[in-house]
Amino acid sequence: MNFEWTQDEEAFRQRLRDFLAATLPEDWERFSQHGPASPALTDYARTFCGRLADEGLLTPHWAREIGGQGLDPWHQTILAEEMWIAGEPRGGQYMNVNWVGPTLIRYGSDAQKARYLPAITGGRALWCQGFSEPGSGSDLASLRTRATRDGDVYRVSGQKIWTSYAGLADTCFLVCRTSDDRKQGISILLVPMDTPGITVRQIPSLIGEGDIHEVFFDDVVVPVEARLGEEGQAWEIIGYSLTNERLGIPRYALARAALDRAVTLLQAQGEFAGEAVRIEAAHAAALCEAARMASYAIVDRRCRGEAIGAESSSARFATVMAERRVCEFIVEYLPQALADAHPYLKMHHQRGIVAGIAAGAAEIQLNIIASDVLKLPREPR
Amino acid sequence: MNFEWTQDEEAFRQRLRDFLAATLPEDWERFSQHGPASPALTDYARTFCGRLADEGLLTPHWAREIGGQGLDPWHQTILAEEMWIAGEPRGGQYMNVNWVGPTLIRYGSDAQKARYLPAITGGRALWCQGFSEPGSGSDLASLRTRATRDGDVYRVSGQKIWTSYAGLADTCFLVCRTSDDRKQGISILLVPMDTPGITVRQIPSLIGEGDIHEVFFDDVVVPVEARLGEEGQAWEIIGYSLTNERLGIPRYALARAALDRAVTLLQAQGEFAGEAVRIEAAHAAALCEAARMASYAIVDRRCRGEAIGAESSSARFATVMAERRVCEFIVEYLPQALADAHPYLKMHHQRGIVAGIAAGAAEIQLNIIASDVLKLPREPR
Amino acid sequence: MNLSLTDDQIAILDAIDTLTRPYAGATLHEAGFALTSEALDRDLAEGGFLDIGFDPDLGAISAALVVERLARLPQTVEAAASALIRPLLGDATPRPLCLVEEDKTHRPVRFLAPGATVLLVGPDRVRSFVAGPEHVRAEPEALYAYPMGNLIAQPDDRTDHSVSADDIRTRWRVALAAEAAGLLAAALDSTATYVTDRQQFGRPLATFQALRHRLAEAQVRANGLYWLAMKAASTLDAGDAALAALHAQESARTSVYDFHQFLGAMGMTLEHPLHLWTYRLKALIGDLGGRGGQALAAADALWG
Amino acid sequence: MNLSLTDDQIAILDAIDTLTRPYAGATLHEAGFALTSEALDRDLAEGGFLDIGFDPDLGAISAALVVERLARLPQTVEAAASALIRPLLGDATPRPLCLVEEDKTHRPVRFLAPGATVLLVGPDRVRSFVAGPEHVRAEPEALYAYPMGNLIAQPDDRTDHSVSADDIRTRWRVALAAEAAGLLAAALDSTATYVTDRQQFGRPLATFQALRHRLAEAQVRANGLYWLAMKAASTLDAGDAALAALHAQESARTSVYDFHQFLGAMGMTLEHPLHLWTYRLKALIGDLGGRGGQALAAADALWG
Repeated sequence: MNFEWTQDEEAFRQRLRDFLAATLPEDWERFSQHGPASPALTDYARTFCGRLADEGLLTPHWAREIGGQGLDPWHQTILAEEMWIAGEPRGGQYMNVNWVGPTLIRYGSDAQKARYLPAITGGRALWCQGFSEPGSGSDLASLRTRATRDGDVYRVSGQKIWTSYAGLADTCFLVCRTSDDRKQGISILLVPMDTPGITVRQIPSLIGEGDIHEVFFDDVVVPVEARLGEEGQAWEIIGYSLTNERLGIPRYALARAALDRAVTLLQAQGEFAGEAVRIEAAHAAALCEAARMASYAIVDRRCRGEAIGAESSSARFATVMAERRVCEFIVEYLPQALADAHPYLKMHHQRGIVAGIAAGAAEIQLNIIASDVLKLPREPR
Repeated sequence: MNFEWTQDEEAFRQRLRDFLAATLPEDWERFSQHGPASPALTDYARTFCGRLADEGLLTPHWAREIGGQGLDPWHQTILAEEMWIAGEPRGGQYMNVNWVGPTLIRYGSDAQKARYLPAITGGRALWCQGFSEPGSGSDLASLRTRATRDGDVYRVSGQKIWTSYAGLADTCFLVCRTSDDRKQGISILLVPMDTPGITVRQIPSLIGEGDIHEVFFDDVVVPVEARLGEEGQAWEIIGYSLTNERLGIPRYALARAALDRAVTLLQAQGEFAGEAVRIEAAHAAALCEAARMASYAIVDRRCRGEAIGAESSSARFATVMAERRVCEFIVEYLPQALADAHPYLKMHHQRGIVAGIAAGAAEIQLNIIASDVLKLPREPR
Repeated sequence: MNLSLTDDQIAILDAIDTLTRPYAGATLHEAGFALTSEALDRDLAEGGFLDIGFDPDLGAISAALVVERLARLPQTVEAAASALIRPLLGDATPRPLCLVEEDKTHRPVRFLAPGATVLLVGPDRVRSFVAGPEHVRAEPEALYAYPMGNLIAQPDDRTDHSVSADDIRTRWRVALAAEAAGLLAAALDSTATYVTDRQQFGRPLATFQALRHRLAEAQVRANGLYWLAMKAASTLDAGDAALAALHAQESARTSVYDFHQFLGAMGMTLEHPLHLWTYRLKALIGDLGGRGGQALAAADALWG
Repeated sequence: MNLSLTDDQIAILDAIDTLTRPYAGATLHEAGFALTSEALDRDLAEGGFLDIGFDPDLGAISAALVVERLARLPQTVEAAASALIRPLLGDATPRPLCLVEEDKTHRPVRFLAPGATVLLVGPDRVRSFVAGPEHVRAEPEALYAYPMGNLIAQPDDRTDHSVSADDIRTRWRVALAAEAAGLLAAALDSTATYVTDRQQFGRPLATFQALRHRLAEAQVRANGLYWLAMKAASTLDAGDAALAALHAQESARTSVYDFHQFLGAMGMTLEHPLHLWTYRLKALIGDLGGRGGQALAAADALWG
């Protein structure tokens, strides 16, 4: 066991920090608080990701033959940490490089790869994820948006909800029902958002401008060639995507950064002297570092080529605990952080409260841990 | 709303304290740490309860016509608090006056009342409660100890477990199966413990000497007249008993007393100065007082003659939270309290860890609160 | 001991229920993050409901009952400080009354706007002034469901109050606990309704045991908080008040997270009213030093 | 970064598993509350497993792996202090090594018996002596599943150690975290097995969601604790050590209650081995000022 970063890893992190310092605009923190899905940040992300691509820093963790540099999962982790700590200047494009791209590479047709990958690797694409529906959140298999085969096309009708980035995305990674079988009856279509019959409504939210939407599909015509993989293969493909997404956002890193920032502010105000505030801060730090190490243990297994299973749920839940505790610390000791004066901390709070909900609710992670890590017999259904 | 004790209530509490001070032996605290089921305390309890009876303090909350003084539930609460804080010198007899007696009065035949009540009101009886079985704890309705009717008698075979006081009790309040119907097939028999065919084995425990047992019934002959109520009435009778038992032990009072004792010791050692220890003590006190007030709200409803339903589960769970926090406080800041030097605190710890398990597990209380206080739809079975 | 409401208290709460009924079912579609109502504020003030604490026969306990009940509404009204602390200052004190710790003036202040009374509570002294436009910068984007303002300046001329700062803090804690009790009850109620209606995996969310248990624990906390708050309002004892406020802040912390969690993504929207109660609870968590502050005050009062 | 075990570490742990296999399945019927084994202690000492920390190539990280693994056994052996702290004192130090805070000598001490080395750790100095019968009163009835003794006297002649008290405390925290990690893992494993076998309401207890979630959270804590402990053993950084020990004590506190709760009345008996791990965890919760002590040390190290 060696818990030190290698020289190469240190250098990679420094290179990212230098790049961020040289590239991000002066007013970045105030600007970024509107959230990764805001029009302003989405627009800026095209510039930023283009520069990242020029530097070879957009998809360095992809294999060489698909436009990456084949860097190992430690480098991918360092990249994700530095971007997320910086307020995710890649905006919604982080999804592209974390899981949309890899999923297309694994399951896409040659035509799909040719159509979509260059925009992703060039930093110009923005995808949205058409998963949740009004009647199915954690229970994805109950989704009802219907894609009916009609010759060479599908006709899609139904509704998605909580869809991040939908207002500005160019393409939707749409999960829909092609037969009545619960899990084997769902398929994925790659649908341009300007297809007639798609309507997007933004939902006013607690978590940032333009972040969540309803998307209505009214007899939307999608060619069969836009299907990713086979009919009924969605469950498998999503499983692959989620495994990547679960490790995609190193929330522990931003939580720890926000905690350190909060402590620095409290110190400057002379409010970090009492035992109570110091103890609470330490508890939050312990959970951040526990989540970091649990996540690193998964990264290490990926480096060794081992299958990543339920243990990623354990790391995910550890991260939820850390985010929660940091949010609580800041609410209690630095309440002004949720106001205008501290955009970075406000940004953290808005993103932090999502930790237990996005990408598989915390309760689902606990179910997985119980069944697949602790090997407890399953609940009756 | 008036949160002050009346003069009469204050005087009653003072009378109890004076009685305890005058009656309990010098070495009581060291003596009582062996637990209310220990042979020494069981023996002493006969003397103590006899004196309580002489003073009219054993069953003052019972109706006048059955040997009590008809004092209201506030007095019953004060009595329970003072006894429990003192280390329960009534030993297992607290069960008699809290629920065995009242249950006999409500459901017993004249012969049963004549046989059992005088010993209870005289402070000489010791009952044990034959409820749990190896295969049925919280799920009482699954019990399998069988009472087979054979003319004028039942023949009882089966096994009980976790039975408090069984080693020294004179009578068992035995729940057994008289037909296969899950809840309507169980009945109560009042069984002298010296009946041939009963074997008792003490289980070595964490919580005090002689506290828990296995009881084996091997073709034990019990006359039909020993049945309490009708065949199949046990479920109703137990419901009545548990309602009384749930309020029977004011654990919040001992928890708070132990907390105060621990703080006093820490102060004497100069270890109650830092913020950390003071904050933890205050959290524990808040939970004790929340549990106290939740319990008092139930007592108040009883005084007004209102039905006590699921709210008693809320008070019970509040008490579990309080006990837990006090135990944790003491383990963390006064670890010597679990050793020989501090018998009162050791006694508290041994009894405190039972709070969430005895008389209906904490999880069962949460189920009841969810269904019957919050009115949430029930879990599927 | 007698925990029943008196006839007066029953009459007051009935009157409040009648007065506020039109507000209870507010639709949120056009509401901002901090839902207020000038009409409700005026009706309550004119009905004398915020002055009950001035009446020695009714006292702080009745005022606390009013505060708790009003906190259950979706609309927020500055009631807690007015009902429980204004009686120590005099009924000529303009509302809203904004409580500010003397050394925490850099924090956003609930209800702070021109015309409000700012009460500066220091370790040993209590001063006040009526805020003018030059003292206030509105904070419309703060993530709290109260109207908030920043105190950017203070006049030289502030009124010294000959009241004990400790008494003010005790009542502040009572006010906080009573308000939190109502907020917590309303948030719990709103969450319980949602999970009863919301189906996942073919059954209501409310039938999942893990969620049931966490909501049941919130009920235990809300119930305990109600009683601790009322007891503290009745005794006005420093220890009772600190324990009640501690239980309020700790319960807010543990429950708010769960409530939003159980609403899933719906809990992230402004279309469901839950945030109106939970984000107010968040705003109360940091008052008077947070849980550590209440706990230390309680320890001082209980054990010296 | 590379979190794989080295070949040496794999070999050491395999050897320990082989050596301890006969002990792992101990029956408890005749065991006392604190289950010990002189034979196991001797085998481990003779095998050099408690001296691994003296080897600079293996270091504290390998010693911590040994401590974690041994803590999973039902029998307790004084391994944590010997393996992790003795390397700072010299290999002539008699075992067991008993750690005592200089101002907490009134607390029962784990493994204290005549012949043991008592290490008195003060704010700025570290002293030791070998206990004689006149210094010790056994504490057979203490509710901890370690053999405990009271320090009733000290010799005038104590050895001063020229080591930094801070370094000792850092290693103490690493030792505590590594031992707690093994205890927590074993207790979790024991509980998971019980609830899988135990039927209530016609199905295994383990199928009830509320219990599943609480055990899953314990798994998350145990996993995090393992990695924090190993990282701290590797870096021997004061902040890492304090965070690991804080997570150990906090996780012990939250998990111990639940584990006994899920065993129901069986968790109150001495016939099930659960208490062997949980009551040892309880004994670790108060070390070095408890969670507050670790948290303050962590805050000092992290933020000054």
